[in-house]
Amino acid sequence: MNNFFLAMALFLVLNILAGLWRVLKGPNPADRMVAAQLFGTTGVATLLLLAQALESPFIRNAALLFALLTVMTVLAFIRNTSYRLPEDEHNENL
Amino acid sequence: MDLVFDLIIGLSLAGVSWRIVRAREHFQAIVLFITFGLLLSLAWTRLKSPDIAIAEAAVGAGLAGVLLMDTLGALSSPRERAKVVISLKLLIPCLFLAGLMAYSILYIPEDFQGLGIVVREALPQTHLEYPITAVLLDFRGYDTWLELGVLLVAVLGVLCIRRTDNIKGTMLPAPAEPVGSWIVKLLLPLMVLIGGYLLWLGAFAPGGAFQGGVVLASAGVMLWQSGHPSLGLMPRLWWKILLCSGFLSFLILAFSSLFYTDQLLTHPATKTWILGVEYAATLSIALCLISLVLGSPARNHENKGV
Amino acid sequence: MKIYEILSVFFCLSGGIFFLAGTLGLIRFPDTYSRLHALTKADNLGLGFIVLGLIFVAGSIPESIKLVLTWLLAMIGSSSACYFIGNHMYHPPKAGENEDGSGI
Amino acid sequence: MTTVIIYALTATTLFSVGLYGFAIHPDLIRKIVSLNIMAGGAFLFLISLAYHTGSPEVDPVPQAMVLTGIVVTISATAFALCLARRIKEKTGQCLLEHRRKDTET
Repeated sequence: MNNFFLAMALFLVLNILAGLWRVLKGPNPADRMVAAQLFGTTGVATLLLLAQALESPFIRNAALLFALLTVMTVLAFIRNTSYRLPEDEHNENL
Repeated sequence: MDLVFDLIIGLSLAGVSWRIVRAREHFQAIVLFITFGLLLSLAWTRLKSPDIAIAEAAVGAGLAGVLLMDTLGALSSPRERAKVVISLKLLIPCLFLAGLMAYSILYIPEDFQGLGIVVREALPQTHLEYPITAVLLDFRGYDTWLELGVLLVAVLGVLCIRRTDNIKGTMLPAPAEPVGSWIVKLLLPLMVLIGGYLLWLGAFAPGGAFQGGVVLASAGVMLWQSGHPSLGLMPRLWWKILLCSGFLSFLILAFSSLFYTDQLLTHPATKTWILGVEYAATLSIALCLISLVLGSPARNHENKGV
Repeated sequence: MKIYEILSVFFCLSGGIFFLAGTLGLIRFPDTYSRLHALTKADNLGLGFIVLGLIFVAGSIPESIKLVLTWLLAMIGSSSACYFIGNHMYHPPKAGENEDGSGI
Repeated sequence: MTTVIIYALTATTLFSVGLYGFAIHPDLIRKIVSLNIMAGGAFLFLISLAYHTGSPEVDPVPQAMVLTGIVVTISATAFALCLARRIKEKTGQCLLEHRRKDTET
């Protein structure tokens, strides 16, 4: 049973790696933040599965923490990225 | 099955770090660094050290991202594109170093005994149930004490660069739309609650002063990000007292031991003293980290003229 | 394989499928807004199913309450984050306006 | 190829990649990010050895060291970023060595 949860956690990590492609290619910074936000939630799910697979219940606190703190990076991105990155790529997808 | 998981985590960590170095834009590097922090906390979870997974999750997701994003926003160098030509005369020595270290790994003796057993035997004297908190606060109390000193010195350094002695002028205007302020009203009490929970948990389970302090610091940074003025309104005297409270509490405890025992710089093994010091350390860690994030010079308005 | 284990496997798998949909959406959708849509819908449902699956095998009641709390927090966090990104994209701040980080 | 060897090898690659990144990038922010990667590599090496010590639960002493190290790393990063801002404010360039001709970024 634990192996199944470990396999699910592995599957989610592969999801994160697949999502990295969008971070590399993403034309404008907002796409990269969207990808980072998805990784945050996928990370929460992976931590929960690992907590079940490795029988260490205190990893759930780490998952709870991740769920809380992902929004702070986005707040920082919104508030402080005053510049607008590559205009040329920007109008490519508008 | 475990080995497959380790291989994937190891390869992805190495790949993400290589992409961070090779990223063309700074913003891309920072977002990749946040993912790097996430993968690293998965590695800590796999290596069965929940303490560090919690600390890495709080630091990586909370403070590191905000700090880097702030600095990048303030420097606002939009078209900055790093020249990413691979310079062989740097790559070869790094590869050589990596090869040396990898070669040395193969010679790790199989049967070396860590300090786990020593700590386990000496645990009853400290009246603490959890070995890591015992190591942090009792056996290696000096490290924690001087680490609080390092935090204090970092804050002093930031304040010197700002050439002011408070964080008054760091107010951000409140966000226009309601969601910004609504989310703070909802998440902030939860963060403080979870910070206290982690601190209280430290006595007998993974948690403790550092994790609690970092979570409280993230709560303070979120309060500041939402434009709430309350952080700056803290009276300066209280702010300074709280900054030094962690460092001084260790000192006072260690110094007071001179009066009722003959040695200096030991502290009584009773649990209440140790937990009291831990609670003071949490507050000062939280406030030091908040002042570090808030204290960056480009933000305050009065030294615009300089 | 007792009944609750089979249920847990079923829910975790469906959660994984939603995460896969979210990641595929992130990669293939043409525009930022559609990616935002894919992200929010997929991971909240994905996380919801995984949490549901884990509740079956979670040991005690407090553990499952903590799981549900994690899910609720993740939902709050990701929905408001997507609002912020969408808002930032829809009317982007003029470069001069938030030189000092006033933003929004 | 036990768990220890995998994570120890990852740690060495992280450290060398961070060192290379630190050396190659003139920009200060990239240097600071590379330093954090090196710190992550060093901690990973410590804990992979702690995990190795045979006894069922992980050896607590390196864990305490790494815990202190993480908080020191974040405070050093915050201070370094503050210095980087100051350099940018003073000289207009976020670089260590100041190029005479400003044409080349």
